[in-house]
Amino acid sequence: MMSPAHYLFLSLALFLIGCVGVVTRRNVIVVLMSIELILNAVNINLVLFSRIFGDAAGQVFALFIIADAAAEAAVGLGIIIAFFRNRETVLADEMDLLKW
Amino acid sequence: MLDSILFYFFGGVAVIGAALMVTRRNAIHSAVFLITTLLATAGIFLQLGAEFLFIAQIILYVGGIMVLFIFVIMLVRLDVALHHIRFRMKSLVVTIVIAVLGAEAGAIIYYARKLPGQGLFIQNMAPASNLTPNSEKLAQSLFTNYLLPFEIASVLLLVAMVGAVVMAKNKKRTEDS
Amino acid sequence: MNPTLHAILVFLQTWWVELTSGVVIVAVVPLVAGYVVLVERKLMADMQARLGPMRVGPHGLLQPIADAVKLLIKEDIIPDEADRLIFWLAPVISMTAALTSMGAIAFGPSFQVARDINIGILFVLGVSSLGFLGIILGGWASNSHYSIMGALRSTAQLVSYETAGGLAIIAGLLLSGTLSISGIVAAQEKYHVWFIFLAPVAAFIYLVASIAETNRAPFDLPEAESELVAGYMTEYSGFRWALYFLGEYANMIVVGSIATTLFLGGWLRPFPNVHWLNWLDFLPALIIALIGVYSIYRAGKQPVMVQTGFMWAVALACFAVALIFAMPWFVGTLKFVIPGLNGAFWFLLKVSAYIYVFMWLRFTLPRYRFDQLMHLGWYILIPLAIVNVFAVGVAMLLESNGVNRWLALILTTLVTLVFAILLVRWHDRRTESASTASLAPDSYAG
Amino acid sequence: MQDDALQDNSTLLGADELILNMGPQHPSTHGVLRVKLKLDGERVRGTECVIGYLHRGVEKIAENRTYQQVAPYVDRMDYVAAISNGLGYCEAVEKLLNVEAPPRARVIRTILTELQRIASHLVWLGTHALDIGALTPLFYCMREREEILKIFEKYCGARLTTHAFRIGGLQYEAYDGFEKEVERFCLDFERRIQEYVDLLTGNSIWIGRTRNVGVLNAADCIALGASGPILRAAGVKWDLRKAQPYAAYDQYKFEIPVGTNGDTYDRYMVRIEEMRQSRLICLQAIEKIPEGAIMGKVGKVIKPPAGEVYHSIEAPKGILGYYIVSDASTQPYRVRIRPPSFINLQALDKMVRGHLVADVVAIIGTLDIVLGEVDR
Repeated sequence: MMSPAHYLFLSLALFLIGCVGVVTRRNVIVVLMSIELILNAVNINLVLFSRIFGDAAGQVFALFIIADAAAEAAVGLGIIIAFFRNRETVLADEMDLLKW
Repeated sequence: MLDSILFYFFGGVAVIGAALMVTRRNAIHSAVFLITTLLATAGIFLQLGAEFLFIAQIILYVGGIMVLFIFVIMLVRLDVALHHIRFRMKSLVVTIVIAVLGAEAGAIIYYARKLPGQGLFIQNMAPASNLTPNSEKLAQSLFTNYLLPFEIASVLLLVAMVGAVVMAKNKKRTEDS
Repeated sequence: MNPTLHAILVFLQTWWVELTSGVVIVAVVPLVAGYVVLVERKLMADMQARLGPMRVGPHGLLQPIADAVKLLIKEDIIPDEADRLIFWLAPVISMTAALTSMGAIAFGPSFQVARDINIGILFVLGVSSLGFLGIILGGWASNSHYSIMGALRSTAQLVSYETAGGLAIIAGLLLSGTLSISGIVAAQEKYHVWFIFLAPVAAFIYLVASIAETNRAPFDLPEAESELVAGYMTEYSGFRWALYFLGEYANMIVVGSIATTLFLGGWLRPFPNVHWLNWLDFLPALIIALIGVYSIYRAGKQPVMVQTGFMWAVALACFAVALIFAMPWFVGTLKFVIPGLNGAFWFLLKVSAYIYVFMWLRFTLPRYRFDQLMHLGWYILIPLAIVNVFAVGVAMLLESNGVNRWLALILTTLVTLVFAILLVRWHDRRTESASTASLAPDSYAG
Repeated sequence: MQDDALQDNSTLLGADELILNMGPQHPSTHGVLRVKLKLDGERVRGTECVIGYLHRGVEKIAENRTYQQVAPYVDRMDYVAAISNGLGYCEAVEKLLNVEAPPRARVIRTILTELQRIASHLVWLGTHALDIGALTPLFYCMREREEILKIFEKYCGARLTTHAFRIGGLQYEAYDGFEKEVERFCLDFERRIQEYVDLLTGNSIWIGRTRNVGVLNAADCIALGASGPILRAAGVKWDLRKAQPYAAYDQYKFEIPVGTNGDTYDRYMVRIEEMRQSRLICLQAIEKIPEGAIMGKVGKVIKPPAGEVYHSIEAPKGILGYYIVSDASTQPYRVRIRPPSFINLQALDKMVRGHLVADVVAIIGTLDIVLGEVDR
């Protein structure tokens, strides 16, 4: 039987990799994907705690996070498409106007 | 035995996939590796007895969200943008900071495990049968205790959908057709 | 004893059914898919007044093997500008998804890999829908306009029709009250009726949606050969192409299995609870034996010695299989196999019938255009499926309040059908006005 | 290095147009037509036809051959309707020579040409249905065409590029049982047409794919010089068999089917009806084939007087015209051919603008082009 700490380490690793992705990548789409990875790492923790306590609440929240991730992806990608149409770029540091 | 083999397999795939996801230059490759990671995580969910989340992860994350990502990457044709990606000093610093913070968190988990009675993490897992049948348990919880969040989540999705449509709609095209 | 060896033995002891089922699926499905192709070609030839494959083996029976060999030894071309990693990965994803999703399908009461998974039908749906990642990635990686247009069409089509198909499945799940595959079949046994009779509209929607999901005519736009050459497969050749092809046919078997499980009673024989029809249990052995008799009858009429011999061989094989089916009835110790064998027979028969409908439609109907396809999906099937879910829910509510089940179902189905007719009428009027509006004259060409 | 059409910098998003090269190696451009499509998503914003992949220079070859030697070459233009090509050429030279084929020859020519029209329309129907995704009609059409080709084969020995007619009449007498076979085919054919109609005409997918697709109204048709079923589907009752009767068409009763909208569906209906009418013409013609010679008074060496002639016939695909200039030698000074496919193909751009990619193949199919004739 794996101890909970194993899962926590895994989740931590994914979370950190996701953080690195968010801060180092310039491509907004990859940044968004890294955020998905972070959310996913959180999900592992939630499911693990749900298992530890034998209660479905953790899984319910993981489900909410998936829904939230879907919403975020949809809106985020919508913004990216709109932006790409106007500026022909998806690089974060070229998105330097407050208004276009 | 089988449990730990599965854990190390899925965990390894997830971490390697995530690392590749962050380091690949081609966004489509990133997406593919993220899919790998997500599938491996789904395997972890299954191992933790969360069957419904396992399949929700596959259907929603991989079948839904990631397809959306791939779709957008295909549409915006990134190869023009890909040429000038380089690792910058600033992000190296940030990465080091993140690594330090991560090491700290890892140490906390590690030592909490070492010291008996000192934390949550040494607590043993409840028997897996507590959560079976999984989808029924989950539904019970979702539609009784968490009905309001559930409805709010659905409203959130609706708003996101409308927002995405409004954002992505091409005004030029709607005029002439 | 060596502890590792012991662990392996224990592992094998606990998992042997699942392991053998898995191996059988992986080993047999490609072969079956090949023969489904042959059957399709033969049926198509029959409907088109020609003979179809006749050269390789008697009546072309070895054609799939010849095709496989040809595809294996063909040059494997990767276009220069293609993204090699993804180009390599995409067909594998397609094939793997189709094969994996078969793991949860119950081909009989005991033949199932993921037996105790209580989300079986969702697993099949979810994993088989991963196959279109292979399509979209393959289309993108080929770096060709035809491919990417095929991939885009495919994505849009799958997203829209999976919605409709999923909603149709929900109607069936409402009736069965469980997500587990054996649970669904058990529910149909309990209801004494297949769900296709309880939820005909849902079954119809699922039929249409499943044709669209497997990219079959008349919804084969992603690979419409007369428009996009081969759609997302345009740049593929040799064995990669074969993987796509196998994935597609395996997918057909998967959707056929879902429909069979959910609407056609799974492995139950017709009228499973009518006891004076119990003789139907002998039918599998009988039917196979009859095929053998027919082969002997035909053997005399073959023009060539080889073919006569082959017919005899077929007949003997049929008798052998029939004997396997019949033996448990005479040997008491083997009695426990009967439900499994008969279940597999009925299940595969129903799946074949379902796939036959696919083929029949393909030979008969022209292809939809993309906008028509989208309209059909979004304006007709999805609203209809949503209304149908409500209708089935209302019917179940009525039933639990004491209304006769059949009365409730007929009433709600009628309401759904009226809605469907109104929907189609409205849609027709809408497209008519739209098409006349788009006919505004524009300037001369050139 | 590469074709510039393949190197466009278009994206699927954004203002740029996507350029899609259709052909010359494409399953449904009916040969080696290449169409460059400018696309906005799947919507066609413009087209450019690139032709000439099958150019053999029939007109130039004709200048270096004797009049008789030219006849087999014209068969190779519209190889789906070789007999019609031959008829046009022979009649043009006869006009130049000022001789007429004897009545028996004219009637047999009419029968064979009408059979050829049916065969050509059958090829069109099969391939058109295949373009739109109906697999089965092709094989039914080929089955019936086979009957016609068998008649041709029995008559002149060739099936596709028949060279059935000679200048001044016919070389071969109708074989024994010719009438019987034609009659049997014609009587059977009505039932066969009904099969295609059952498969396609009322099919809502077929209607959806063809109605209001590729509309070309009467004014456009005339402006672009489109002829044949395309013109008639737009409602113009113009058929050279009635307007300027040639061969023996003035002796037979038949209707000219016309459409109303000029869309793909109307063209389909017009061609189906034309097959029925051709069948009626054949039935009328075999009733009494006049006795007599089959060859007019034409010498072994054809040396027409100096001058020029234009003769046009109603080929299955439209008006096929031959303009021949003679310098009183044994070889034509100039032969200019007005190929219906080539001229009808001009309408493609006008017809496909604003439609989807899937409609492009439907429209190319409905134009009924043969690239041998477009490129000559």
